[in-house]
Amino acid sequence: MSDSHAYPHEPTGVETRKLGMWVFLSTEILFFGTLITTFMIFKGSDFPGMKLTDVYDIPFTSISSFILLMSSLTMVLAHNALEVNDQEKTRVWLLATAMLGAVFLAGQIYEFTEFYHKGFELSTNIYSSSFYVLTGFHGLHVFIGVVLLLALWGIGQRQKGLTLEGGMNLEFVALYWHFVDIVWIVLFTVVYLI
Amino acid sequence: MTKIIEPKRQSSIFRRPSSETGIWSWITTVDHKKIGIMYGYAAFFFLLIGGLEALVLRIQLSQPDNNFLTAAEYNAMFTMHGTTMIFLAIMPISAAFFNYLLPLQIGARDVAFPRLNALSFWIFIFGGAFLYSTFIFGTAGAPEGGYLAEEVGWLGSAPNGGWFGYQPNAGMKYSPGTAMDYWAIGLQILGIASLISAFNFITTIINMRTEGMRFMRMPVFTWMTFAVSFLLAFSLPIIAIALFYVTFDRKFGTTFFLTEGGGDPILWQHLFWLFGHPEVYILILPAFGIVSEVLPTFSRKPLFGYAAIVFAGFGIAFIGFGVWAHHMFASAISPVAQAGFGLSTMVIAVPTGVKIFNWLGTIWGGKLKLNTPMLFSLGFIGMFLIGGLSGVTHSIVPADTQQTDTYYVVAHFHYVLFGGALFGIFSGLYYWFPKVWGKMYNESLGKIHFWLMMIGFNLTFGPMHWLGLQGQVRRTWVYAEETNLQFWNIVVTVGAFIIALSIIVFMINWIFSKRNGEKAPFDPWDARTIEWTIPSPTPVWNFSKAPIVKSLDDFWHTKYSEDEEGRAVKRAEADQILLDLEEEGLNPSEHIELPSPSYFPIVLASGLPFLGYAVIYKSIPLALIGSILLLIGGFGWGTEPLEEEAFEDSHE
Amino acid sequence: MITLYMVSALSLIIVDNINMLVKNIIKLKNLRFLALIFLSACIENAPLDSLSPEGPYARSIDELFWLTFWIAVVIFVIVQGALLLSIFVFKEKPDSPEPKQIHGNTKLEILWTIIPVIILAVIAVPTVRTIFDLANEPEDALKIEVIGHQWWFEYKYPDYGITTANILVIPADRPIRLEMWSNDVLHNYWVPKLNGKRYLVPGQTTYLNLHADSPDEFWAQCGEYCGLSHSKMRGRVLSLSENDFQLWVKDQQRNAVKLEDNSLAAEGQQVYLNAGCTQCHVIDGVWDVQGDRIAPNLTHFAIRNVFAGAALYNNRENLSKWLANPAEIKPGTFMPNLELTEAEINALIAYLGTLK
Amino acid sequence: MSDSHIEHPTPQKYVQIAIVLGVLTAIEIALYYTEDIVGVFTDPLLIFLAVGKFIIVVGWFMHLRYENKTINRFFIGGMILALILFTIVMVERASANYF
Ligand code: HEA
Ligand code: HEA
Ligand code: HEC
Ligand code: CUA
Ligand SMILES: [Cu+2]
Repeated sequence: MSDSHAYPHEPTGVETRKLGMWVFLSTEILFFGTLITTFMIFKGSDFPGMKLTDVYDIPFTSISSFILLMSSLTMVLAHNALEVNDQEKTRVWLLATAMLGAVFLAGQIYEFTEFYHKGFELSTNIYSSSFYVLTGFHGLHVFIGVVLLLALWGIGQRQKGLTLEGGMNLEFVALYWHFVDIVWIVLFTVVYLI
Repeated sequence: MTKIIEPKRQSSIFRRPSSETGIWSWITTVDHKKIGIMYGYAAFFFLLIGGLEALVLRIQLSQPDNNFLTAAEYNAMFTMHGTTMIFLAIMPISAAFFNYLLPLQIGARDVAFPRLNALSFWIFIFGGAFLYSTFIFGTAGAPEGGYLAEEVGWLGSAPNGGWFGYQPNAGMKYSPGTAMDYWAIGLQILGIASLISAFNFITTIINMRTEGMRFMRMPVFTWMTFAVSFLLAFSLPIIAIALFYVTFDRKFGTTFFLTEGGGDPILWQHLFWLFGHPEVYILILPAFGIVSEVLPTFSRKPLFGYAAIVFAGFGIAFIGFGVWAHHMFASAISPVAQAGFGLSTMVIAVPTGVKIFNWLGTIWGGKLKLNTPMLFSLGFIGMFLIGGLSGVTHSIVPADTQQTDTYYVVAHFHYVLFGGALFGIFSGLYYWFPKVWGKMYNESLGKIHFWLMMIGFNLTFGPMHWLGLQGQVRRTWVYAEETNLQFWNIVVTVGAFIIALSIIVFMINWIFSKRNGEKAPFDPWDARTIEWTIPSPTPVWNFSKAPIVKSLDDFWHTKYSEDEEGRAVKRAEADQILLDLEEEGLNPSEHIELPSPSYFPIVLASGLPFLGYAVIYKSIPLALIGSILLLIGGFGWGTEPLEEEAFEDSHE
Repeated sequence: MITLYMVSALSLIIVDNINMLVKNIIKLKNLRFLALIFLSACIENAPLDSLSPEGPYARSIDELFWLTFWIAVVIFVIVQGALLLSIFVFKEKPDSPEPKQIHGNTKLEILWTIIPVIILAVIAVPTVRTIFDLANEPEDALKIEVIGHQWWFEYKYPDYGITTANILVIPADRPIRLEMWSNDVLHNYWVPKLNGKRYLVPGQTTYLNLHADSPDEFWAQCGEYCGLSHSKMRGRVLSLSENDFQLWVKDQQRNAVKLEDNSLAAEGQQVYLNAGCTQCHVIDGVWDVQGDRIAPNLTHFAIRNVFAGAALYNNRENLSKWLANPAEIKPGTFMPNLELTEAEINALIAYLGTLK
Repeated sequence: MSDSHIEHPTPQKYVQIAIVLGVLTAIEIALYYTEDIVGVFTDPLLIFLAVGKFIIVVGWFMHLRYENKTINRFFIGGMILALILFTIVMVERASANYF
């Protein structure tokens, strides 16, 4: 934190915030790991009642998965643009990322309501509970990500523009966003396809 | 050339707090030392509460078929006792040590993220308060369809599912009311606090070390902080999710752990102990660190096998992740799993043994100064040894099926938790007392404390081994007269009161010495690590200029060289060096800025209990209040200018 | 100071282990009768003692325990001895020289890593073997189902069509295979003198083997915390000679007879039928129902010497207390206070006494 | 700040990577619909593909490939730890009633 002091810091040469973010993401693995484990255990059980496959709409989910995947591209492009200090492009790509994220979220909300109307409610049975909690937890992450992206975009609109240093910087948010994306890569396979 | 220690102030949307003394300076502080001290006091307060709960338990158990407490009250008391001791006493006391000492030991001015540090402290406070508010707001009762002869009363309206809240007993059907919700959400909040500080300490250790402070030159206490932070970072997420499930089960009708809907109660055991076992090493490793600092200092010898001790610490942390099911030997797991976990549990004895032997190697051939911190450290070795060995008898699976859920286990874990963790903590409290307060504690009172505690402790927990083997099952509100357990139970109860007495002695010593103790020199113990190179009490700015570390035990080597036999010889210039250090420490020559205090950590943290209540009472307004507090906190935090950038613009 | 330390450590060892030590020394010499004389206070009167096995399963555990215990004692004596010795020898004295600055010793390091590994390997072998021995299903074992309820154990004998509660009756000197599950929360079945514990889990079956050497009565206790009256969830195991066991089986298979006379007991039967007891309880032959009920089967209540999860002895006084207000005795219990009058209670007791 | 001395891929490169990711996703979905033909290999293949995508995003988009080794160790360590622990839990739960 004391970047500007004569005081020594960062013996590893990694920016402290970025390091903190990576540490955070490493623990996120355990968060999602626990959720996925639970989901898999229950998915493999043979409890009577409505199954996941009764409600799934794979084409729909495939499209929204693809959208989230592409938001990772726009994110990395924003990062790239900022590295060459192209503020204009950075903002465009940031906004694009946020929008793609929002579309994904909208898709998830739609999917949830659809399932709900088919009688697949949170407390219907163990399949529905573990499904909603797992994908909902991921959705929450996406939501936070969208808010962060929009905030960044807002800061970018201000005079000084964005930098790659200090505070809540773009790299910080980008890491988070990509992480949310890779989690979905796993979830899409584990939850829907297998 | 004057000292300028000023928190920077500049315009922002909210006015920055500026008090430097008084209550506001504490509430808004981001100084790791103040935070450490607050952690310490809060945790000690909870230790007393947890201890009082234990005394109440002991009174109930001093006679067979006693009716001092009702069943509901008894169950609430042992649950709160265990939960308090582990989550609100020992863990935060360790956090107090980490906070205060970590930056000092690695030569930093503060932790990596000072405001986050304040945040985790306040979350801890609000989490603790939230959990304890169950005594006022919580409700508990008989399981659905069951009957009670009398009202539950306030004492019984606390969580009552045991500190590991086994499902489905802790579910809504068998533990109706809100008490267990307070438990699940309270632990959730406390977990957030610990998780945040874990990130903070990991980054601090990796990235805030002063020049020359290579990894293999770090004090062992710092190493153990590092290991503990890893354990926290990787184990807390698991319990967080598991507690989510519990809350969902209890509040929103899901059935993760309930067989009715296809759930699995044993899964909860896995998830809990996946966290719970690393947790016990979270509790003991700080004490290992403290002991590894105290022994060399008072033996006037370097730590024997520094590298071995460090690697053993990480070995314990790592293997500690792979043994969780030893808490489930009698549970519904297969013999294959029993054998596997039995073996992995035994393996833990090896790195722990390495530590013990190296400590013995440290004192062997030394010149032992048996003052209070040293006594506690030596007592620690002796008592932890007993606890560790009974732990190994647990790992013999068939034998454990006799021991599990009896007082034999209670004896084991109090020997490691009290005889281990708490003895280590007391050792540290005495050892660093002069550094924190600039006063010396009273040695005679300290020794009285030690001996009283040693005797009381063994009277309390020693006979429990025997009681357990004789069939006293844990968590029993009453035991039958025919089981013939009364004699040793009375001894245990007496022992517990002796412990209470010893703690009173400790408190008297603390209060008295802090006020009237002798003034402490800045290196009262002729110590080895760099936190002793700064004045006592530690100045706000820690180091007046960044120390440069040239070796392990750097401070010692500035003071001493070795003669041809390898014996320590004081350097001629040692006294002068000390004088210079003191002079420079008190009157820094360089311009120093410190992170500015902030309101937002406490504001942000205060939102969490509201969200907790909102879930319990399914109340939208409370949720709104909570979210608004979070938003204000977060927004203010985000827009509060970052010290250094803003500072550069405005000052230089 | 040192002496104090040593005294306290010593007294600790003594306090901790005296009973075990003495007992074991005696055991080593195989002088069990001596043990009975000297330590009768400890052994005879502790019905849940896990150190006096009365069957092969418990005995194999016991042997394993003592093996590790002695190894632990040796380690304890060596390490604690080294600790006390070094305190004693190296305590600061006015003339102590400055110590040599020794940083470590790789050979020692290796040594004290290897030795514990070897010790543990020695313990590991019998441990693993015993784990599997205990888990194996014994041949021609008698199968009994154990069902945990808050707060009593129910037993079913599928081979004989018997349902009973609180007292598990088994033939002596014959392996028993318990198949266990729970009806509500986790419980933990423990008969210390016959075997270790095993959980009863809702939705999953667990197994436990028992084997009693000779006819005797043993105590059982629920180990796992299972709610308000966990501590009163106790039990008994009665091992009978093969002959007695067969008699008991015959007896249990008999239904109760409906009383048609004018006795107090018959009055009690009327109370039983009308006060609501039948909602939960079954007395075969008097009020037959299909399927399970949530409360203990009372058909042969009178020959059980304990009731209500073995928390109470089966006598007049206890029964009237129980019937007057069950929750007073077992907080949280599912048996309601049915507001019975004294007369009704007396009649019920008389009736229950006929259920032989 | 610190890693700027290492060459990062160009935008073109990123787009190419994204195309690869898209194709892999398409294969995944195709596999889902051809489960009858591919048979027992479907699930392992799906997992394999997901892992591949995972590595690509972490390695390139998150620049883990170019990161300091402390970070690498931390993240990968967490990953491996989680995998081991959760595999044990799953196997144990799946087999509890059989062994
Ligand atoms: C500070 C906390 C702490 C520590 C450090 C330990 C350390 C150990 N624990 Fe303990 N344990 C608890 C806290 C702790 N435990 C708690 C709180 C519970 C109960 C939870 C609950 O149910 O509420 C528990 C319960 C518990 C159980 C479950 C009991 C049951 O419920 O049935 C087991 C089973 O294996 C166990 C084993 C061990 C082992 C093998 C160690 C080892 O790490 C010990 C290693 C140390 C030594 C062995 C001594 C030194 C070594 C030598 C001198 C070398 C030579 C030795 C040999 C060759 C043997 N512990
Ligand atoms: C670090 C943790 C820790 C510590 C320090 C202690 C300390 C003590 N514990 Fe501990 N205990 C646990 C952790 C701990 N315990 C856990 C995890 C459980 C399991 C819970 C469960 O089953 O869920 C447990 C369970 C447990 C039981 C078993 C309950 C049961 O199963 O039914 C018992 C019974 O005797 C007991 C007793 C004691 C006693 C007498 C102390 C004493 O050492 C306490 C000494 C402290 C004091 C006596 C405080 C001093 C107070 C004063 C001096 C009063 C002054 C006050 C003011 C001025 C305000 N504890
Ligand atoms: C709502 C259910 C319910 C009703 C009605 C009920 N009981 Fe019970 N009864 C129980 C349960 C449950 C237990 C076991 C309690 C325990 O041991 O924890 C029990 C235990 C008993 C026992 C002890 C049995 C044993 O072997 O341990 C007796 C005797 C008994 N009840 C008699 C009666 C009589 C007589 C009535 C009617 C006047 C009655 N019960 C009505 C639920 C009921
Ligand atoms: Cu059943 Cu305790
Ligand atoms: Cu453990």
